[in-house]
Amino acid sequence: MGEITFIVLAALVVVTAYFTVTSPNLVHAAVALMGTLFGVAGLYVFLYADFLAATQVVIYVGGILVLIIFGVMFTTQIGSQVMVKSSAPNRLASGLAVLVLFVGLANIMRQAPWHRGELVAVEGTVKTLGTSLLTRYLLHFEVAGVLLLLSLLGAAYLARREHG
Amino acid sequence: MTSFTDFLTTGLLGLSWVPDSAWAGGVLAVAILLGLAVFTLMALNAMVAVYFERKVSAFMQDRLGPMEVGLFGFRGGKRFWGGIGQTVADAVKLVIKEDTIPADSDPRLFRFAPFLIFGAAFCAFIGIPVGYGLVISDFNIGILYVTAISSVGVIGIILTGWASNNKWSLYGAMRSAAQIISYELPLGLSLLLVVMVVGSLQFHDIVAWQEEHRWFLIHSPFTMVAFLIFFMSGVAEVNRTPFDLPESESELVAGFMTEYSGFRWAIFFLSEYANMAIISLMTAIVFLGGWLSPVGSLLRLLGVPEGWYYLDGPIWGVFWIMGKVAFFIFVMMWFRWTWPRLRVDQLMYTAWKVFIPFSLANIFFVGVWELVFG
Amino acid sequence: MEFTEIIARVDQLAPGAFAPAEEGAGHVWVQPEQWLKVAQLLREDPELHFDSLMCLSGHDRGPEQPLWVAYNLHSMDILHKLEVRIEALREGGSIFSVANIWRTADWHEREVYDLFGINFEGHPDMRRILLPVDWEGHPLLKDYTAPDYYRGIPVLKDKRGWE
Amino acid sequence: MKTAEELKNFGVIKTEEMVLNMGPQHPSTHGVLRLKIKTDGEIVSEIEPHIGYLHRCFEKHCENVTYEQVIPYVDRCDYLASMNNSHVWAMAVEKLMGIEIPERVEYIRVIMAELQRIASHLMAVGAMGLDLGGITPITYTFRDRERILDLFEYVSGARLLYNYIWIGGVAHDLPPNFVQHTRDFLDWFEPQIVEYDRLLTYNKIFIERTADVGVLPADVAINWGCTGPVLRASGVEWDLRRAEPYSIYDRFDFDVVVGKGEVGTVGDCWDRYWVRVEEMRQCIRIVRQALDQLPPDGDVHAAVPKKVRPPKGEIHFRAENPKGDLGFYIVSDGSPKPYRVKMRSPAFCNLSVINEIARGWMISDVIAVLGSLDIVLGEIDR
Repeated sequence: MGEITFIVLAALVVVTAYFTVTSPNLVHAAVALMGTLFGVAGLYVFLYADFLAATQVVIYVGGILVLIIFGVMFTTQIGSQVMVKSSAPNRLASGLAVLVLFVGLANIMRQAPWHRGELVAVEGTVKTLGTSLLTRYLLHFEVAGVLLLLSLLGAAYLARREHG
Repeated sequence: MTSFTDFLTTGLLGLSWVPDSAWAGGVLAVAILLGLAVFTLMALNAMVAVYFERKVSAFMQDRLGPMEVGLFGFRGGKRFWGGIGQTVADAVKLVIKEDTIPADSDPRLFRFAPFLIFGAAFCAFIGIPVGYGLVISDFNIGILYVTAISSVGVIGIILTGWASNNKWSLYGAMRSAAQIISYELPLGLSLLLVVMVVGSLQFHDIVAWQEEHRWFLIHSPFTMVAFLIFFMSGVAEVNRTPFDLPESESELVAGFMTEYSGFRWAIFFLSEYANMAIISLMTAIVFLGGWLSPVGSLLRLLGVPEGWYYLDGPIWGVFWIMGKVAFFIFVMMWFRWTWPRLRVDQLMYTAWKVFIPFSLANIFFVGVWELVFG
Repeated sequence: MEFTEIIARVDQLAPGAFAPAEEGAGHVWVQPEQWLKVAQLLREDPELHFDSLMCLSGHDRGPEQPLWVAYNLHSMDILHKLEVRIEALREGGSIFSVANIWRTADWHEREVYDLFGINFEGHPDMRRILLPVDWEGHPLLKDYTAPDYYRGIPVLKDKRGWE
Repeated sequence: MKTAEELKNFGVIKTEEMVLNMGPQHPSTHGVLRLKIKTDGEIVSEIEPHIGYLHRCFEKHCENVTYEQVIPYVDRCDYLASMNNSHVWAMAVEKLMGIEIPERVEYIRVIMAELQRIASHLMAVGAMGLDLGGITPITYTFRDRERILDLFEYVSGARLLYNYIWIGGVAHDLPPNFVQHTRDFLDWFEPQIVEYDRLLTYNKIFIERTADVGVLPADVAINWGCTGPVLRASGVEWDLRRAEPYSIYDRFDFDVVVGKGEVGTVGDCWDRYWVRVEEMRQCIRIVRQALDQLPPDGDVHAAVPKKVRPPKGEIHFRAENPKGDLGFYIVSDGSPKPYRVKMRSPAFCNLSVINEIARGWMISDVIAVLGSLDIVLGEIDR
């Protein structure tokens, strides 16, 4: 069963990622991206990272993707489809870039010293995660929090700039 | 009790009791059967709730509501049971009605989006117990799973608004997106406080905790506030009055579903009532002891020794949880047929300047409360 | 103030603006070229203070005759009233617009333009209000004949039942 | 280097305005009205009303029918206040002809006009609630309005367009026990207003939605020709029944309701709504007094002329309709048909002010303002 599930999820990720990149319509691309994010969430579950998977859905699908679609809708006029224009030279260049990247990544994957072994289910991932976040990784956690707060403030400042 | 990982590793739909070596087709068949069960539950819920809503609104508005269509020869007359077959007739009508798709719409998204909304509600049902042990898969991260999946529905709403190629729909979609994202925060924060006390994200653990101690509604003043915030935010999440701005019929005609008709439109209603049921179920489980009977909980609270007949148990449990859900759905209907609607900025004000600060303060105070009394 | 007093007051402030009032008529004719000035005066003068333009109606005496417009002015604090009339040519007639003095004249003048074809000079937005933009003719003129077709739709002319 | 202007606008997010057509088919335009709205997000920057979808050339019709035959047409103008319309028309023609009306007829007309005023205000109050999303109030106001229509049906046989008030009289005398039925209705109806207050008027959300929204200052209201409850809500004590008493209104004791800005600013949507609610109470007072003073008998046809042929001349007559000052400018050439009729409809002027007061607010507020103006397209388009 496990193999079938993995293949289905991986296929979902690859196919939707392909559509995300190639779809000329931005909203369609965003919908395809949703599939990718779901697939990645599924893969997380597969790696016994269920909390991460749920968080991925909450933040990326429920939050960031909504904002992306929101942005696309706001910046275009209704009735006019958002089309990404592409031309042959671009395709050639991007194809080359993708090829180089693919070869590079494949090379890295081939040479990386992977740990091979049985995956062991961790009971209570949430608890472990919470404990390590508030003990060992407390500083990282706080710094990340401050960084996010700063970006929040910056966004609010930019949005309110209108009156000043 | 399966972990969420087992849910995916043992099968496409978490079937923990199916052995790992089972034939894939068999797993799929069981999964489809369970899916059908959830779908039936949703459809039944919608049909009963629609009938209930009509009768509730009618009696609140000094009229009788549907009273013509009967069922199996039963008419019911001018009483509550009058017109009992009305929703069945409506369902039949909606299914066979012409399904119009606007010429300038985005036809693929137009067709797909309602099912995304429906799918979100459907998947959420997988993780919510409707009685002790009566759950398709009781994940160890149940609460997080339900909130995560429910938040996907908003994408469907935005896409319907965008795909309809109608300015009113677009306004409805934009309002909806802003509203649902905003209200998810107080909703999540209120749940967080319960999770903090219990120490688990699993629905069964939360109810077990309440069985041992007391319902969260009366646990402390702060949890009571959290309950109010949670329920009001839940009403906002499912777009019911006074937060029904995305579909406000007097402003945006029908908001994001203006262009829909027939079966696709029925899907919206199915999802809306399913979402109402989800929010009511979560409120009942998290704050009102789920399937615990009020009688038993009260007796236990008063220190009556174990062994009494508490009206608890699996079957009574379903009765109690469904009673609580029915009550909350009724309250939502009561809101709808009493109050006018808020304006967009007032809606945002309520979320960001009232609910969220209160929720944040609540978390702190509950922490202090637990340190002192816990 | 009574009618004659109002007339006297206006004559004193803007001599020659009003044509001599007919005996017992209750209205007064204004020289079209003086109208804007008189209107300003009627509204601003503290003793007159006609703050409310209650009615503005176009009229047609019949074919070959000039059209006229009646302005029914009322004062809400002094509680007196005055009817002012102005003539306009039948073809291409034009009157100064008072839409900036009494804002309510905005739509009323558009209506008169729509139904009589009198143009109001200086109106901020002079176009038809009740009829479609591409309608031909001005229906309240006495010599108006309805077109047979409007955008290919036959115009109903059967008057049985109401005449 | 950036210019000063560029620097000023640097970082400002430019948004494109969207033109939104509200209507002619829209649930909250109260008929076939089209509002062309320019919006920036949810904020409305300009509203341009397009009217005329219901235009049927009432004024041209009038030139082709006799004076009596105009009555059904005026009934159809403001179809929510038919009695008032035919009352005003009858009074205008009577004044042009110089007819004296019997006492009993005057009282019957006042009773009808005030009951109709209650019915019209009930509609306005309920529809305002509906526009703001409260669906239940309108079912209550409709229920109460039905009882008034029952009374009218009892009197005239019709429920919407009565053709009851004729020139020089009324169509029939009052049916037996009408006075008692009306008293019963008033006794029953008066406590209902308290219920509306509880359900809608003092509802927190309703106040939030209407208080301080769409404020119409008194001078603007007068300048734009607003009349009726819309003008009174702006704090102007102006009621033609009191200012220029016509018919027999000088015999009754009633208050002119004026907007006080109880929950917000004087002249906001809430005040416009509240003035109507309070006016219903005043109407009840007037009807009670009229029922008490009603002469027991008398011919209601005494003054009905055989042929309505007013002398040559013109008249501008106005009276207080539920929506505002309804005026008729009638030119007579001595024939049985009016030579020219101009109807100055109150809702026409009240609607024209919408761009002035709803601009800069949100789409939802435009709905609230429109509901508070209480328009009837039948008399706007005529």
